[in-house]
Amino acid sequence: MSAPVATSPGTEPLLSVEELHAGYDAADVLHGVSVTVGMGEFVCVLGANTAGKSTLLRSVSRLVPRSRGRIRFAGTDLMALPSHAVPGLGIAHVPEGRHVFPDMTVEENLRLGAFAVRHDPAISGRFDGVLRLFPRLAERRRQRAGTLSGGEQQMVAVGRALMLGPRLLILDEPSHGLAPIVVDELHRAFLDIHAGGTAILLVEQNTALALSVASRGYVLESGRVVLADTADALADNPRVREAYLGI
Amino acid sequence: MRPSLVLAAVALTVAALLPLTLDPAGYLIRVLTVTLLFAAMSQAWNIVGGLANQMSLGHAAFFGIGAYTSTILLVNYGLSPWIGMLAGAALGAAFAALVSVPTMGLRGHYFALATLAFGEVMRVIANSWPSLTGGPAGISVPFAPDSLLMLQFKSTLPYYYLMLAALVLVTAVFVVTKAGALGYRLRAVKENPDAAEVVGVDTARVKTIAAVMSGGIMAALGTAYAQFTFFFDPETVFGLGPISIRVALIAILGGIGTAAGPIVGAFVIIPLEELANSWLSAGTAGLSQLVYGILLMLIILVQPRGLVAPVEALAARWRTRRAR
Amino acid sequence: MDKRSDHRGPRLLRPTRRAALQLGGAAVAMPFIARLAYAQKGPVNVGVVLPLSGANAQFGVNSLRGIELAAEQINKAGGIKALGGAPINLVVADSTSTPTTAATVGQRLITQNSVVAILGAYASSLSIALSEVTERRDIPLLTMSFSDQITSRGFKNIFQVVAKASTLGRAQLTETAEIAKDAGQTLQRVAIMYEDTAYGTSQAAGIRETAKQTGITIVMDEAYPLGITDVTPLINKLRGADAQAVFPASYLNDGLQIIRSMRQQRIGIPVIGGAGGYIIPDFKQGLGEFAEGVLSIAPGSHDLAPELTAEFRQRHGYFMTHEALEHAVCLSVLVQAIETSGKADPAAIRDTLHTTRFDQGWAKAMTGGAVKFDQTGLNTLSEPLMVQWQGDDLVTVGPSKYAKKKPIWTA
Amino acid sequence: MTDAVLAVANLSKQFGGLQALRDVSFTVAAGEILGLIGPNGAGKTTLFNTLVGIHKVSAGSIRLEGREIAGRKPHRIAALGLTKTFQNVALFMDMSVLDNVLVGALLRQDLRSARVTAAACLDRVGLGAVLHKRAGDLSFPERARVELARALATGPRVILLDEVMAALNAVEMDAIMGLIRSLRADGLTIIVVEHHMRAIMTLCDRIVVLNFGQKIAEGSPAAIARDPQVVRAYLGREYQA
Amino acid sequence: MVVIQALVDGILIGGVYAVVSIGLTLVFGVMGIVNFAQAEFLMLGMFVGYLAWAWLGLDPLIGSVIAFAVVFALGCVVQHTLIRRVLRAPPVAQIFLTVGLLIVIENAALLGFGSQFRSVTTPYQTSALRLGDLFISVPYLAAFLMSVVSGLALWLFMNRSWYGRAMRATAQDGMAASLMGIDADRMRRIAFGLGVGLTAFGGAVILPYFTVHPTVGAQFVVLMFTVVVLGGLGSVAGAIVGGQAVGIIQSLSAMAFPVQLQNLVLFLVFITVLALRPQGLVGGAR
Repeated sequence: MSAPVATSPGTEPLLSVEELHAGYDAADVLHGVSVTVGMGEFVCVLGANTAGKSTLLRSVSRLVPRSRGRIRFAGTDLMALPSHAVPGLGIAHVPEGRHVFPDMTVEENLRLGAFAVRHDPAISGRFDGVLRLFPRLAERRRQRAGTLSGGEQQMVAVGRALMLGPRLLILDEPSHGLAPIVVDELHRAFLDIHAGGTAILLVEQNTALALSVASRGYVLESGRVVLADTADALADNPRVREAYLGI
Repeated sequence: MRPSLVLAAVALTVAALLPLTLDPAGYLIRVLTVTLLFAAMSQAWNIVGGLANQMSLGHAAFFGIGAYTSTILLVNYGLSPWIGMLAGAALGAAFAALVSVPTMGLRGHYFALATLAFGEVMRVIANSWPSLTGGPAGISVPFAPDSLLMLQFKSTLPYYYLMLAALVLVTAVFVVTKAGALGYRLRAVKENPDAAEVVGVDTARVKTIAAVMSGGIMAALGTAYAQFTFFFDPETVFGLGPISIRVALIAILGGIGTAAGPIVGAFVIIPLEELANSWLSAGTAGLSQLVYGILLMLIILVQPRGLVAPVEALAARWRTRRAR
Repeated sequence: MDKRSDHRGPRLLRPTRRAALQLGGAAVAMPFIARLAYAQKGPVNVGVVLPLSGANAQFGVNSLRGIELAAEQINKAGGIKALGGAPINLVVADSTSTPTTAATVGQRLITQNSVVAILGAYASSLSIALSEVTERRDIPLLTMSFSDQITSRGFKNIFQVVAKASTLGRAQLTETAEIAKDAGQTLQRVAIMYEDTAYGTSQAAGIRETAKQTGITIVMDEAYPLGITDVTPLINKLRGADAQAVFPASYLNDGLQIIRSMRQQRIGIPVIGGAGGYIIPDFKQGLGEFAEGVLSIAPGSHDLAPELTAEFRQRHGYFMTHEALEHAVCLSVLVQAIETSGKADPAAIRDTLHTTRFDQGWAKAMTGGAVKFDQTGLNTLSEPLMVQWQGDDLVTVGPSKYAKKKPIWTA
Repeated sequence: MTDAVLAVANLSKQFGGLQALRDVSFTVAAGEILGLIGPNGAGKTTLFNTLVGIHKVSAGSIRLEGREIAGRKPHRIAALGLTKTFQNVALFMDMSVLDNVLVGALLRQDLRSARVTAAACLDRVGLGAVLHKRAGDLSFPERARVELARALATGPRVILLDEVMAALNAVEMDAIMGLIRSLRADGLTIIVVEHHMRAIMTLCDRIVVLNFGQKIAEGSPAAIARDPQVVRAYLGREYQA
Repeated sequence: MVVIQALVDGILIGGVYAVVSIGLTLVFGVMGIVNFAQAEFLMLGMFVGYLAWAWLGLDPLIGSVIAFAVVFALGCVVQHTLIRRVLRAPPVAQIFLTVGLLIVIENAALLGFGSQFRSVTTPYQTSALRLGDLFISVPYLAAFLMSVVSGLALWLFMNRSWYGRAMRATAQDGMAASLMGIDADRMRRIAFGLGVGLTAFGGAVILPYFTVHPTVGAQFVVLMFTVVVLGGLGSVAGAIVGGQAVGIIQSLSAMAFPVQLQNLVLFLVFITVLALRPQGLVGGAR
């Protein structure tokens, strides 16, 4: 199922994960997962709660203590890097559960997103862009992020990631636990971001929603990729419909 | 027969016979006696620190209460220290119950700091109440001829057996508690207090019971200590460094929550202190303590779960294998 | 300031560096040598238990220096003549600053090193705990701790070479009244402040009792916790107390803070310290010119016997502190007792100590030029001295028979 | 409903300024399986925690078999017959599987008989073979079963199951659902919180829907699936199909 | 008048308590470690300040900068070689590693510097400003002003610099911080260095009125914990409030109670705050 590694840089995918085994304590969570995200592509990963979706994303960001296999991003071997070196390459990761810095203001949160590129003069322009994308954050610029509602916190988390000016945006369960109307707003924003040329790797519990925005998807079960196809094909796949869409 | 029981029987036999080969008033037996005492104190701490997972840094409070109660009763009313020991244990247990009230809801570092403050409060009180405690000048147990009733001997040998008996007793209390219903409940509270409550464990009650047991025993040991050293001052029995931190440290280095931990810890720490002191203290001031401190850090870095942890792990593996 | 730093800082560090170099050899080998030597029936082992680490380390180190000086002198002069020139061998143990350790190391010296007597342990609580062991093992303990408890328990094996704390406290007040009277002032209102240690409280008790007897009013009587970090509340109280003189009993840090804060608030009344931190070289070093005129009671003073104490100053660069002096006296008296009894046997030594008047060696540096113990073990000849910082030195100014200079009363 | 085992009336819960539950009322009949659904953050777990006494009730009443239990501590409520399992599996990780369940059984029994009960409960949930394993070493599906066994061991009348099927595949889920039904057959009253719609729809007799701390609907699975408000708030447009 | 004097004294000394305690709370805030050896770094700072005075003739207020730098570097090393290894260990192991560190530093100082009490002499240490009946001790005032300056500098660093914000981020959510490209290990190193360095700075600043010796740390350790608990463990702003509270409580309580009981009063406040408001007086604000 794994795509052959392209030799010419023009055809190499932006992110390629090959034969990844990863885990935390004794047992592996992932057993040889291969996933690719092309330049500017919108890819989603589906699966049950403990299928290993987050572990896959966290492996890319080097947050998983044990992993073997290959992860390459735009020609760089990620396996050799510590987690704090990853954002500098242009990978922004919005973790599950938002993880905003609760005692900092919205503005401080957003600005910290640019830490890895802190000398980049484009930062202030990006800041304005984030506020345009999420006007609600402009109103709450000086408010402590910990006091925001869940949806607003998710906007902070996404906005913070955008401050990096990423080539790849990793989104882990962004609509988890949010009111539908907020979810809609977020997903519109994701489409905007994607339209701007940023590749997105999305993990989403809400399968229907994920398939409606992504162009391609993978289905993970018990740490293995069991399906990989276009979003439309997956939405029509009886197995997906039965297990994940509940239809 | 379980191997741990065999081991305990062998250790006890050795401990009972060992003094016969030693000078009954000598140095070695004194070191062993102090070691046994600290093992017992640590074991008492272990009931709260190990079973309930409440890191008390204020156990000196109970220890001092026991030492002062019996000695004050002896000095002022001529009461036998045995009676004083009971009175001290009762007071220590009552104080433990009192301390439990404000510290009940605290966890981890917060509990440690609150108990630390309680220990210091007792030290300040003992220091500032000379009419009762003799104040900072300390208090002496009146000199008396050898007498079991007055718990006073010229030789160290009887104290050795006293402390050995105390250690066996406290360890038995610990083992029985741990294996009993209370032990299961305490372990449950330690692992997850909310889950324990929801399946019917009265967490406040079991924690208080553990604290009261531990405090009462600690106070009784305070009396034993007073009768052994004959003189103490507030800093000696209520001290943060000499008592509170030391008993916790012994249990932690040995292995917190295990019956063997405090004993192993005491038999490592106290002789280590003595060796460092006797080899190095004559030369340069501070060297012996420096070496001691470095060794402490090394043990913690190499074996943060205590010296008996590797043995425990082996035993656990063996048990699982047999269970299959 | 430059001159001071050249003079003080580096020199204070020097002995320590030397000590650190010895660490490899002497420290490790000492117990071993001690045991070996005993087997040859040569040297007489004398135990020394002192707080060499912890809060009282400085005083323990000074005490050890005094003992070492006396031991060297004795050995250089041919050892103990009654034992065919047997040298003194010091077996030193660190009591740290905890009583339990003092007792345990005492036990060790007795059984492992067969010491004939023990010297120490500076702080009263350490000495008392240690004496519980020496008493039960019938080993003489010579101490310069001045707590009343030392000799009030009916022990047979303890010897206190200095006056008791209550005597010191009494003298602190009566001597001061004396000095004030000579300067034409009647002492009526005094202030006491003391750290809440055995030493501070017993000293204060002595002053308090004497004040009651002599009709002097105590207008402020305040204990403060050991290790106080801010003395201003005390000085604020003193300011409102309208005292003619203040009697602080404290170690160095609080003492310096008290004097400095008094100077800041321009409280100019005489300060009469209660030994402790007021009579060590660091007091002068810390206060400079502001030490001038500060009085203190002292159990002994180096200037009573300059011919004996000069060597200490030469060796260490500061005058022989009283604890160093008195510990040297302890050793010297012990050796004289061995000489008199003719054997290095603890019981014989004890009996000799109880019955003999010692007026040789370092005993001459004590008041009365000798040491004589009564049946409780108290040196009956020891009288408290009044000392005062004058110029760069601490000089004895009272009682008049011992005074080297006239006291200055600056009220 | 006269035979209500559990009756919740006007229950509110506030955390500081946050209104986590507002005026929630519902009843559960004896032997019923009630489903509780709603988006994350709707207050389902808060409701469970408030019912069993982990959170203090801000206002309202909770009656268990006619007895007011609001304001009581969790262990008292457990003793009266109401307990729950935990969403993220709150086992006593360092204890053996048997000992985990034993703690629950100790509520009503001495150590000796508790051990027997614990083993029986573990048998019941199909874990009779791993009694001596460390709970922390179990797989997620196994852990959920231990949670269930531990709750059963307390001898409850009403049991609240918080996402016990979260980590399960279809086969495992069917097994657990079978187990839940058999418990109901034994007379237990059960409330389940579950995200998995298929499970909820087939398992439950009735469903209560929460959103933003408020009850927005209540009724049979079929009725709930059609309820426009529920569809808008929770199920999303896809379920309209 | 007496009350005002006590209040002024309390505020001045409170500033000093705050600056010596900020480090403790900073280390806890960033790493969740209660550093029992914190007061030993105060002692080291005092020694560095003392040596700078004795050897170089520097006033301790200037020497305090050297004290900060030296102890900062030492702190980074300690963090890297020791503390880092117990970050994931049980709290008991963390506490007792720092207890071991306390013993080692204290006795290393005893070996290295000797047991003498040392103090500096400065021209201003016995002077005071006089405003009517009010005395303002110059060394206290100087220490207070230095504390305010260092507090401001810390505030600016934490709130206005990339590194400061990154450190706060690490404290609040280490995982999210590394997703921002922040090297959490490095931030912890800097935080520990900064924490002990500030304490050392505070130590040097009080030299004009305090004496240094190897066990001086013991005089401050319980005090520092009280300050930090009153302010809320981990809260830098809280340490400032806590320092002021302790200074004022000490100063005012001396008017109603014997000075001897001042620690008793503090401990009772300490226990009450822990039991009723474990998050400290300042609450959730960090």
